[in-house]
Formats: sequence, C-alpha cells, structure tokens
Amino acid sequence: MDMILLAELAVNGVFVGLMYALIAAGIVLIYKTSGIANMAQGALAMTGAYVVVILASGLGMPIWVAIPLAIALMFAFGAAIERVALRRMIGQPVIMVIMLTIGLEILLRGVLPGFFGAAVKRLNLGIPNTPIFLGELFLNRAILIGGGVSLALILLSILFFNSRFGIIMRAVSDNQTASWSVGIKVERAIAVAWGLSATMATTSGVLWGATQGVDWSLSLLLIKALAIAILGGLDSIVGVLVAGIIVGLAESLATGILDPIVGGGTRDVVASAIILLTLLFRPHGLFGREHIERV
Amino acid sequence: MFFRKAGISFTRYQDERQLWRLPADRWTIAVIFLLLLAAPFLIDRLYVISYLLPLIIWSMAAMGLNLLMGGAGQIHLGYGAVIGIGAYASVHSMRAGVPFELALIIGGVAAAAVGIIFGAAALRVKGLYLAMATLAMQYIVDFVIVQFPAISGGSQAALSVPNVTFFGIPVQGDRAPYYVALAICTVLTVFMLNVRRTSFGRALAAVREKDYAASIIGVDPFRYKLLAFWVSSFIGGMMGAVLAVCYYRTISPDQFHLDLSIQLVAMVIVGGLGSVLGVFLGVGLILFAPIILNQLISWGADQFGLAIPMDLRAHLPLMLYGALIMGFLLVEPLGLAKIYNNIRNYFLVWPFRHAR
Amino acid sequence: MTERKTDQPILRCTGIERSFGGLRALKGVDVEVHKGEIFGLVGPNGSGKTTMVNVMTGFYPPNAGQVELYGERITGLAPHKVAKRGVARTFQNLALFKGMSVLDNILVGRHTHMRPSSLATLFYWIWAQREELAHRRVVEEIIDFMQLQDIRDEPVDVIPMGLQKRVELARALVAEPRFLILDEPMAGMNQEEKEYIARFILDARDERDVTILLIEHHMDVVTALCDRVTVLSYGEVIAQGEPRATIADPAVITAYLGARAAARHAGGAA
Amino acid sequence: QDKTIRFSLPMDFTRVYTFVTSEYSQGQRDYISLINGRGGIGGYTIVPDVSDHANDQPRAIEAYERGKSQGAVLIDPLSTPVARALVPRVLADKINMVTAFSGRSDAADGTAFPYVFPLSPNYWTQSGLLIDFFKQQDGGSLQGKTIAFVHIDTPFGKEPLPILEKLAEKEGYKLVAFPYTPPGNDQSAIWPQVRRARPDWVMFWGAGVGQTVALTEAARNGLDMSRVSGSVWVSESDMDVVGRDQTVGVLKVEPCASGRDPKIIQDILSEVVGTGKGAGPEDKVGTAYYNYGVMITALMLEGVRRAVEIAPDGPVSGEWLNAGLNSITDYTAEGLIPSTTITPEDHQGGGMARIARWTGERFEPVTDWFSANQDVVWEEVRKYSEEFKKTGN
Amino acid sequence: MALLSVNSVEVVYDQVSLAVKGASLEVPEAGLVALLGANGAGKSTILKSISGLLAPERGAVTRGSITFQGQDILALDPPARVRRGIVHVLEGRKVFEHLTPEENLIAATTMHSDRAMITDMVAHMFELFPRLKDRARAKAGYLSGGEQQMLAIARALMTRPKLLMMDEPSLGLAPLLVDEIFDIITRINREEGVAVLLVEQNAVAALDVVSHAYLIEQGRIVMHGPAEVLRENPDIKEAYLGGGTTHVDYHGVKHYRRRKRWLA
Ligand SMILES: Nc1ncnc2c1ncn2[C@@H]1O[C@H](COP(=O)(O)OP(=O)(O)OP(=O)(O)O)[C@@H](O)[C@H]1O
Ligand SMILES: Nc1ncnc2c1ncn2[C@@H]1O[C@H](COP(=O)(O)OP(=O)(O)OP(=O)(O)O)[C@@H](O)[C@H]1O
Ligand SMILES: [Mg+2]
Ligand SMILES: [Mg+2]
Repeated sequence: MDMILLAELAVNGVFVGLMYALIAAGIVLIYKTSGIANMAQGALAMTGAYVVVILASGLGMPIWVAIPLAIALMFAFGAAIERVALRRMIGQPVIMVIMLTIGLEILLRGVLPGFFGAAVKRLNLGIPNTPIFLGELFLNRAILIGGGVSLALILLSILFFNSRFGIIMRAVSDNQTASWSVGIKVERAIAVAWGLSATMATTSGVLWGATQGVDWSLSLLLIKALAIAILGGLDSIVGVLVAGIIVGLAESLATGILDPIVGGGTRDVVASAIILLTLLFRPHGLFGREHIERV
Repeated sequence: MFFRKAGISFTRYQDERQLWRLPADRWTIAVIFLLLLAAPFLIDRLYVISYLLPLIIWSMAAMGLNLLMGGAGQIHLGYGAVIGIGAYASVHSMRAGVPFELALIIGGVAAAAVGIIFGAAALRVKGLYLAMATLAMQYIVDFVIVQFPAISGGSQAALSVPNVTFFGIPVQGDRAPYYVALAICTVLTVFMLNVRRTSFGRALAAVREKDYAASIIGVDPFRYKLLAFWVSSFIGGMMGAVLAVCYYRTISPDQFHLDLSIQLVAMVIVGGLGSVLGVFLGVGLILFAPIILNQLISWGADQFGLAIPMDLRAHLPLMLYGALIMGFLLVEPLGLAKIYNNIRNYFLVWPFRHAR
Repeated sequence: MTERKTDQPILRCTGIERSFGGLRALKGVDVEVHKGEIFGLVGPNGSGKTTMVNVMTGFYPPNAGQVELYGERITGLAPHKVAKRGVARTFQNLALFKGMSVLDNILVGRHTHMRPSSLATLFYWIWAQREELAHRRVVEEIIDFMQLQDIRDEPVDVIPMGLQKRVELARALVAEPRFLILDEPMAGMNQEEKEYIARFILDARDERDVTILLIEHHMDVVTALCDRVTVLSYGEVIAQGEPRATIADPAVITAYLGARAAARHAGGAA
Repeated sequence: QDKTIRFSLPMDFTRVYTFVTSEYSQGQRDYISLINGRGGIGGYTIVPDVSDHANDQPRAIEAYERGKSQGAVLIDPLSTPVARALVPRVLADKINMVTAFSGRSDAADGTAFPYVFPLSPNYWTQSGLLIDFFKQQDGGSLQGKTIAFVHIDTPFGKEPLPILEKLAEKEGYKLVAFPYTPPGNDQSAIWPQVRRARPDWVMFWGAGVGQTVALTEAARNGLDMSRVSGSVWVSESDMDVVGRDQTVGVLKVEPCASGRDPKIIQDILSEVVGTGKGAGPEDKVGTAYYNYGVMITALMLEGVRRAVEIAPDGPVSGEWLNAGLNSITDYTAEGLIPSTTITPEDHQGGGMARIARWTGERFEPVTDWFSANQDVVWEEVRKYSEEFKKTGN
Repeated sequence: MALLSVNSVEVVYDQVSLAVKGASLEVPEAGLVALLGANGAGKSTILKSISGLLAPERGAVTRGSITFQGQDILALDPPARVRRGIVHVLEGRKVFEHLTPEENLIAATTMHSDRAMITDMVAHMFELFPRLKDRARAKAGYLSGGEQQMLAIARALMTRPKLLMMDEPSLGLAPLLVDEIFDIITRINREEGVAVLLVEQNAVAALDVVSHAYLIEQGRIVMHGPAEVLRENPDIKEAYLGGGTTHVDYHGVKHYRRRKRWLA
C-alpha cells in the first residue's frame, strides 16, 4: 500500500468528516433542546443553498453578500418553524415530533425545486480547483476550506453551550414542562436552537453545494449527518466532532483499501459497521449522556 | 347517535373482552370485510390492482413494524431490509421448486433469523440509537444483496417470480393475488387485534413502557424484546414473499431500500402507534396521497388550463403531501387513529359534551 | 395472626455493599426478614433504603455481600428470575405501564402464572381465551378487594396518583408472592387512604400468607404495623428492633425523626 | 376522440432522475405538439399522459395500470428500476415500453423482449464506442494502456464492466475500476486514487450529482480533462454546475445531434415554441436531454407512422404499435439521429452514436456516427436474453 | 385584595373529561393557604390551571377566570406567569435529571440578569438545604427521592416568587425533613412575604401552619374556612387527621368506606 496515498486519503477523510460533522452539529443542537432528531436537517441545508443561489444568481448579489444574508434569513426561517409548527407539539410524544420534521423535509423538497427549478444549479464560491501539493502529497483545496470553516463553527457552538444559555437549553431538553414551571421560555430556547441549526445547515449546504451543485439531493446529507450525530452521542457537540472525523477517516480509508479488494463501494457499509460496533460497546454513542432511570 | 351506548352490561367476561364491544362497530367491520371480498367484482380492476392490493400488502408490513414500534416500543429503520430478506429467500426457494405456502414460511424464518441477529445486537441501545443500529442493518443487507449476484439475480439484478399456486389456486391474473393477499392480511389483522388482549401483547407493552417494572413481574425484558423482533421480522419476511408473488412479480434490490423503511415508519407513526386501524389509515395516506394529489393537480391544471411551470406542477403534490403530514400531526399529534377516535368519542357521548 | 410469625428467616442479606461512582450508598448492611412478619425499613432520605431493596430484587447487584431467599442464594440474579421465586414489589416512583388500562396493568402481574406465546395469540379462541378468562377472575377478585372497580377500564396515566399507587399494589399482589416489598406505598395519601392501605397490608399478610418488607416515612403506620424495624442512615444500620423502642433511640431521633416528631409520637404513645 | 393514440409517460420528476426528466419530458411534449399541430399521424392525434412516479415502484405500477386501463399503447417510464419492474407486466399485457438510456441492456434482443424498446445505444454499446474511440485516438492500439472506470455502485453503474473486461482482454489495456457509493455526492477519496493510477483514459459512469462531482473532483485532481469521458448522461447542465471553463475537453457519447441546428428542433422552435405552445422554458430547447426527448419521441412516432401504414384502421393496440416500431427502417429524424433501423430482433436500433467534446460552449462532435464492438455487445446481450428466456431473469 | 383569585374555573382534559367543576378559591397577599382533598379530587389540576401547565397534558380551562394581582392571567403562557411571580413546584419532583443540583438552580434564573445575585441565591439555597450541597456535583436524576424534592423546592424559590404553589411537598420525605420543609415554608412566608398555596395530604402538618384551607372533592370545593375551624370538623378529623387522635389503631380499621357528610 502506498503511504502517500494513505496520507492523502487520511487528510481528505478528516476534512470531509468535519464537513459532515457540521450538519450533524445542527442535529445535535436541536436534540439538545427538544430531544428530537430533526429529520429535516438535510432539507434545511438544501434550502439554505437554494437561498444563496437565488440571492446570488437570481438577484445578482455578490456571493459574499449573498451568503451572510442567506444565513440571516435562514435563522429567521428556523425560528419560524418553531413558531408555526413545533410550538404546538410541546409535551407530545417525541416520535410524533420527529414525524413532523419528516413532513417538513418533504414539504421543503417540494417547495424549493418546485418554485425555483429542479435542475442542478451552480454555486461558485470562487475557490479555484487547482490542487495544492505538499511535496508529493495532494490536498484538495475546497475540502480543506470546507473542513476548516466547519471546524470553526463547531468550536463556536461548543463555546456557546458552555454558557448559562447552555444550561437552560439542556434543562429544556430534559423536561419541557418543568422548564416552563420555572419560567424558562421553552419556545424561545427551541426557536434559537432551530435558528442556529438552520444557520449551520445553510453553511453546510453552501459548502457541499459548491462541489455537487444545488438541487434536492443536498437533502440526502441528512442520513450521513444523523449517523454521525448518533455515533457522537446525539447531545454532544464534541462527540459530533470526534465522530465526524472517525467516520470521514474510515470511509476515506475504506474506499482506498477495501474497495479494490471487495470490488464494490464499501463506504457506507464500513460506516454502518463502525456505528453498529460503537453502539454495542457504548449504547449512548461516544459522548452521549446516559439514560437516567432510577428504580 | 346510533353509536350511543348507555351503560354496558355484560354478564360474562368473555363478552366484555370481545374485539368490538359495540354492535355498530361489529356491523361496520362486517360490511367493510364483505366489501373487500366483493371488491374485484364491484370496482374497476385498476383500483383493485393498484390501490387495494398495495394497501393490503403494505398494511401487512406496517402491522409487522407496528408490533415492534407500537407494541414493544422499538424503532426499526431497517424494516425494508427485513422485507427484502424475506422476498429474496422466498423467491429463491420458489425458483428451486418449493411451494409458495412453504416459501412464505421460509421467507419469514429467514427474515426473522437475520433480523434477530441484528435485534440482539441492537437491543443494548434504546430510542434513536436503536434507530441507528437498525439503519446500519439496512445498509449492510443492501450491500450484501447488491454485491452478490447470486442473491440479486445476475448483473441485471432482477429476479422474476415463477408461477405458483396457493392451496391449489394459481396466483395469477388480477384476482387471485388479491385474494391471497387479503386472506393473509386478514389472518395477520386478527393476530394483531388479539395481541392487545393476550398475555403476549401485554408483556410486550409492559417492556415497552417500563422495562424494569416489567422485569420484577417476571417478564424477561430482553427475551420479550427479542421475541418482538422475531415475530415482527417474521411478519416482514412473509410480507416480502407476498409482495414478490402478488404484486411485484420481479424483485430487484432497490425495492427494499431505505426509502421503503422510512415509508413504513411514516405509515405507522402517522397512523398512530400501536393502533391496528391506524395502520390502514396511515398506509392509505402515505401510499396514496402522492398519487391522488398528482392526479388532482394534473386534472386541475388541464381543467383550468393553468399554465404552471412543469417543475412546479411536478412538485406541488410533494409540497401538499408534506403539508398534509404536518397538518394532521398538528391537528392531532397522536395520529390518524386518534383523530378517528376523537370523532367517534364525540358521537358516543353525543349530544353531551363531556363523558362525566 | 401472630401464630404465623416464626423466627425462620425467609430473606437474609449479609454485608451488603453498594456504591455509585464515589458514593457508598450501602456500607455492609445486614438485614433478616422472618416469615410472616411485617418488617419495616426506615431512615432519612438518601440513606439507601431503596438501594437495599434494589439489591434484594436484583436491580443492582451488590458490590459485596450475599442475598439469600429461603436459603437459596439469589445474589445478582436478574429481577425476572427473582420474581419467579415469589418476590413482588412496588416502586417508590410509580412504575405503572402507561398507555395501558388499569385492568391490563394488573393482568400483567399474572405473567409468571401464564404461558404467553405469539401462536396462542394468533389462535386466541382456541388456545388463549380460557386461560385469559381464568386469570381475569383472579384479577377481578383483587380489583374488588382494592376497590378499583370504577376505574378498571381507565388508562392508567389519567387516574390520580393515589389510585395509581393502589393499582401498583394490586399488580404486585396478583402475582401471589410469598414476599412483598412495598417502597413507600402510602406516600401522598391522606389518613383515610392510609388506613385502607394499612388494612390491605395486614390482610395480605394474614390471609394470603405474604411476608412483607415495608419502607415508609409515616411513623404512625410503621409503629402500628411493623413487627420489627431496621433504621438505616448513610448506608449503615443505626438501630434495629421492636418499632417503638427503636424510634425512641436517640441516634434515630437525631438522624431521622427530629425532636418534634419524636415528641409527637411519644405524646401519642403516652 | 376516437382517433387518438395514448402514450403513458410517467416519469421521475422529483427524485433520482430530476436532473434529466423535466428537459427530456419537455422535448417529448414539444415534439408531440409539433406532430399533432401538423394534423397528427394518419388522422390520429397523440395524447401524452405525463405524470410523476418519483422512482417509486408502487406509484409507477399505479401509473402503468392506469395507462393500461385507459388504453395506452406505449409507456416510457425513464427509470431503470421502474423499467425492470414493469418488464413482466408489459410482456404479459403486450404494451410497448420504451426504455431509452435506461432499463436492462439485454432488452436490445427483441426476441426475448418483444415489447421492450431501448431505441438507443445501451450502456454496453456506449462503453464499447468509447473504447473504440480511445483506440482510434491512440493510433489504433490500446496495448499496455490504462483505462480507469469510475462508476456509481449500482446495477446501472456496474453495467459496462463485463464489456470493458472483455475488451480489455481483446485490446490488451489494463482496466481499473473505482466504484463510489450512491448518490455520489462525495467522491473526494476516489479521485486521488484515480490520479495515482495514472490512467491514459478515464471513463466515468453516473448521472446527476454523481457526474458533476466526478467532473469537479477530476478537475481538482488535475486530471487531463481531454482524456475524461462519460456516457450519454453528460450534459450542458453538468458543465454549468462544474463551471463551463473547468471542463473543456471532456468527452461524451452523443446518441443524437445536440444544439438547435437540427431541422426538427428548428421546426419546434418556429411551430411550437414560437406560437407559445412550448411545454417549458425556451432556453432549454436544444439541450442534450431535450434533444434526447425529441429523439426518442421521433422514433416512437415513426413507429406510429409505420403502424398506420401497415394497418391504417387499427385497431389501435399494443400489438398494432409493436408492428410499427419493429419496422422502423433507416430513420434519421431529418438528420437529428444516425440512421436507425429497428427489427424484431434488434430493438436497440443498430447501436450508432458519435463522440463529442465539450468546447466550453457546446458539445462539438469529434467523430461521425459510427458503431463499434457490436459483436462483443451482442454476445453479452444474447447471453443474458437467453438466460431471461430460460429463467425469466 | 386577594393576591390570587380563582373564579368558578372548569377544567377539561382531552376535550371530554371534566376534572374540575367550577372551583373558586383565593389566596391573600402573603397568605398561607392549603388545598386539601382526596386522591383525584383535582388539586393538582387546579394548580396547573393557575400556573398554565395544563396544555402539555391536553387539558384546558374551559370556563371561569383566574386573576393574579387583579389581572387576568389565563391568556399568559407559563413563563410569563412565572415572571409575574407565580411558581409551581410540580407533583412528583420533576427535576432536570441530567443537570447537577447547582445547574438545576441556575436553570431557574432566566428572569434574573444580575450574576452576583444568582450566585448569592444559589449559596442561600445550599444553606437552606445542606443535603443538596453534599450532592451538588451528582446528576439530579440520581438523587434520592427526598433530595429531589428539596431540589425542586429550592429551584422554585430561585425564581423569587410572590406566590409559591406546592404540590405535596412532603411526599416521601422523612419526618425530620417534613418538619424542616414546613419550617422553611413558614419562614419564607413570614420573612419574605411570599404567599403560599399548599396542596397536602399530610393534613396534620398543613393545618398546623396555614391560616386558611379549602377542601376539594371530585372537582368541587366542598368546604373552606380558617384552619382552626376545619381542624375541628369531625369529617375532616376522620378522613384527614386520623379519627381525631394521633394514634390510629390500624389493626382495627374496617373494610368498608365511611360516608362523608359533606357529600350530597
Ligand atoms: N443509580 C444510582 N446512581 C447514582 N446514585 C444513586 C443511584 N441510586 C441511588 N443513588 C444514591 O444513593 C443514595 C441512596 O439512595 P436511595 O434511593 O437508596 O435512598 P432512600 O433511602 O430510598 O431515600 P428516600 O427515602 O428519599 O427514597 C442517594 O444518595 C442516591 O443519590
Ligand atoms: N392528563 C389527564 N388526562 C385526563 N384526565 C386527567 C388527567 N390528569 C388528571 N386527570 C383527571 O382529573 C382528575 C383530577 O386529577 P388531579 O391529578 O388533579 O387530582 P389530585 O387531586 O391532584 O390527586 P392526587 O392527590 O392523587 O395528586 C382525576 O380524576 C384524573 O383522572
Ligand atoms: Mg427510596
Ligand atoms: Mg395531585
């Protein structure tokens, strides 16, 4: 096995993993406040990317104006979801709320391609395609930047959770009724979480959209993100970071080492196997909080 | 009003334990069942073949999943794979000459055997973590089916179902598959209805609600969770065989992908966890809302000559479908079955507003 | 009723140790419950009473020590196996099965006496119905006894707390246990309701031959019902013996009762 | 009312095939409008029944059964899984199914699949054409060369493998295959390996996202784009997403002429789009997928024309149309497509196409219409169609 | 004027079951009022209708009004009511299980912005409940029942309420602690002027500290008056105080239900 290739794959895997982790972090953010897995996270990424494309290509804004504006709009949109839909689901069974987000996912997958065109759209961040070489080691510029941005945002959200607001968010996720009873504005906490999460989704949507183009298939990022969030432990942002890197690395190396042997795309299977094994030994993910059950 | 019942008086426990205590309910069920029996002679074959038949088959799957989700409280995101295992196992055995009746069982057992391996592994984890573990199962099974042409049926990855008979009746044409599916579905429905009033179902529910409390009553939580996995996977596997024989006739790996799993989970949840009626309602909504909305939209577009762009026209049903799911859950977060119950309760106490 | 009481121990716990992380919740506790008695386990909050019971019923295997039931070592046995040996209990934080009716909750209590299977479910009319009905009769007896008739068909999560406690008791009792553990059965009950539960506990012992371990903070109940009590504090036994004498122990008063409550009880006894 | 011919066109507008369907369908409907506008064929008007099946089989089956009960004589589902699932039904019901650029490759054998019509070079043919083109470019021999085949890991993506392997034996090149997991939005771990294999030619097999990502990653890895090639699915829209100037030199298989020059497209522009009856945005007219739609519909309608010739008074049925489709001879759609002949044996139509190169503006043909390696392709086709006849697979 | 007044409130659960049927009660400024009643009488439901926590249980106030400091509060959401000064210690110790006791306390301070004050208040709570301080680093979910009860009370006090509603605070507490808790309740009431609405089964202790009490049966208020008066009522003695004596002969209790005279 070629060491340089392995190194290339490893570096690549780590950074791609960070990019996945960013979407997963959005899922964690929402889970931490409302105990639900947001199945519309991928669709939010798609929506964010669409908004950027609309602003940039449709309205002719420079990309560096369009992105912050889209992020702001998406924050509002995330908060609006809470106001319109989730508010009425407080205290209802979690699984039903998850189903609601599946409905939202379907809705978004209809609205954006429906109104703004289903064809793939270009999203050009102006990152040149020319490769970077460190000696013989090839580095993918777009992925380095994407991974870097993701890492920065994830670290920021870790800081955010170490504040008093973080305690309040955790209280809300623990017990919404009790939170209400001591004056926590549960709705607002959830709205902020959704807003932030939509912001993160938008960033990921832009990063991925720059490579693959913008269309409905961005919403498929959900599955990978969910897997990473759960591997990390659903309510741990640090967990997401670690899990993202693990999955990214494993997938990247699997494609390099296993694929040629098996003759098939082993990426998802390897990731699945890792998740399955981890859950066997750590039923709450790598860093997730355990389930407290006092007998 | 006709629903109304003022004070029930049963003199035997047996009567009180009937599946439907109200005569009105019993009549409704009987009429619906007779209508289903007569359907192929009453309505256009299109509706039998592409509405009633899938409704029945998907309901079987959703019931199997509901036993696990609603009955034992375990989320399963790999049920599509379970069905796939059943379908492939049974079709391969039928191609090898095994009769359909036996192939059904083989499909069930194969699915249950694989299902229970993952189940045993997955049972250490709860809730969404379990969802993930079963999702992993989905991917792994998918991978195996696709990577082994011996399973998937060569490079064309299509496996056709031979002509078979079910207790002497050839399962061909439009009607026979419908009746075969209806018969199996009826048996399954009876099973599901009975689950709630037998010790088996109660033990499952106990484990679902509070496994530690169940254990001090003598219910082994692990065993019952596994049992739930076993039975539910068995049903899924059997349904896979029915799906292959009565509906698809050619099976290919993509029929059993994650999409199917998610679709089934959606059916169970939207219908209402643990409710048998809810299963049928949920399947109806999830399976047919897209089709019907599509037809409504194109009908509307043609009628009123609306010049809506193709993209919009194609995606409008999707939007409405998503909105419909959200809408129903916002109106009644416990699912369609609960909506039905609310309406029914309203009439049960009518003309009064409150039960007490 | 006293004639049933013997000194034959049915449950013997020796040197039970259990810690959670750094916290030593039980520090070598010895407890012996004799056949036919009502045995009280009291102590301040957090002293390890519930933990002790959890050790006995197999929820928390002890770090050290032995549990013997009828002379058989059951240390570390899983709860459902303990249950099969005739032990039933109620929980301090209600542990009913939500989403099921009161009747179904109690019926699950018959689990050890039934033979549940999915095939029987499928062939209900042939296999299951008779058994179901037979057990239903037993359950109805308990329902009558516990006066739960009106709420038989209510979903268990909408009935008030006090009734839920009664349902849980009923569920434990239909299992026809030899040894019953009650963890604060009277918490949140008014005097009248307490009296009912007391009556029931006594009847269970006298008529059904059940040995009972009772955890309670209501001292009047403990002194009136229990034959012997053990007082725990910080995971250690600080006093043991006949109830009235035990709670007059100064160590118990400082750790558990408090001067005022002690005075109340002393006053009443006078 | 009585003189209509119904085509059932359920397609995937909202799921896996979104990248192609709306343009393809637009081309189809525009061409049908063109012909209907000219009075139809032999007095018959064509009724296209377009709907969305979202690549979901129950929905597709519903659409098929609905079409069948409404008397449709032809169905074009434009989806490989759906086409596969419908094969037994159309064979039993005698309804013609068009599986252009989709479905099973062995359906080229009309003796095994009398009612299935690929009407276009299948994936085996396409890969065979590309190999032949490489050979022409490299001076008539591929001896000792390396060809990288990057493909999506689905039955569709794996399809060319047997042909490529056979030709590798025959031509003496080294084949290295790189599967990627669907949907292919992340191929960043694949392309460094492709680069390191130092291939002389790269062939990538995918569609939609898989293609744009492949092209992007190829560019990022600094591969020589003029030695990168794809199937018929490479289109202008992919180039738009990757960046028109990033992909100059990329090769594709062209089953029909692209752009607006062909006469049929000009006619559509003046008679349909120009009169406001266009089925979609005007700027899509003449794109690769649009022209595919026109191409396939032209072939279907040529089949209708032939059927009317054979039996002017019908009765309109699947069998009636089948006879027409099976007797298409030397049809070129006024220069849009290579001369195509369909026979009861050959439902592929000869397997002709050409190779085109992206200039940054459009696809410029670099060869004439040609066909190549059909012997190998048909060997493979027969192998599977025999199997199908025997076992039904 | 009364701090809180509940006027003929009717509560319906799940749109059909009527749990409270036109109940009225008042809590005076800085008053200490008890609400007594059997299991299922509707005590918790009344408290929830005051704090606004019915919605998650699919309950709703369908009739009547609730005013606090003269203003109707029915339209307010629960956090807004907490900001007005109403806090509800829920039945069954709903602590934040995954948070430590200290974090539990901090979580209840969203209405305060003064960091220093919050720190002081936390310290004060640990003084009131030293047992919590010992376990300050454990997750609240692992505390014993009594410890959780103390935490729930402390957490409610962190909001600086004007009206403290407690649903069975003595439930599951050791006698020493019950006395302590009642001491604390009186102290808070007396020293800080916090009005208290107390739901209790331990009627002996409750009637000792309160000035006024309401008795509720099956969703109706059937009796109310000053504590001394109620204490002397024979029915109350029987049902709530133990037949008038402190020591009941539990062995002699009969198997039938006594009839209560206040019932129609
Ligand atoms: N699963 C657990 N994990 C961590 N700590 C625990 C656990 N269970 C109990 N503890 C701790 O052990 C100690 C004893 O708890 P236990 O529940 O046995 O007390 P108790 O005597 O029943 O008190 P109470 O009368 O309040 O119910 C407590 O300090 C409690 O916090
Ligand atoms: N979520 C609910 N859904 C339906 N009915 C309910 C619900 N909660 C309570 N009830 C009903 O309302 C009535 C009053 O209940 P509530 O909990 O207020 O009683 P309580 O007086 O607090 O009793 P306890 O002393 O047991 O706490 C009961 O009859 C109960 O069945
Ligand atoms: Mg305890
Ligand atoms: Mg209450």
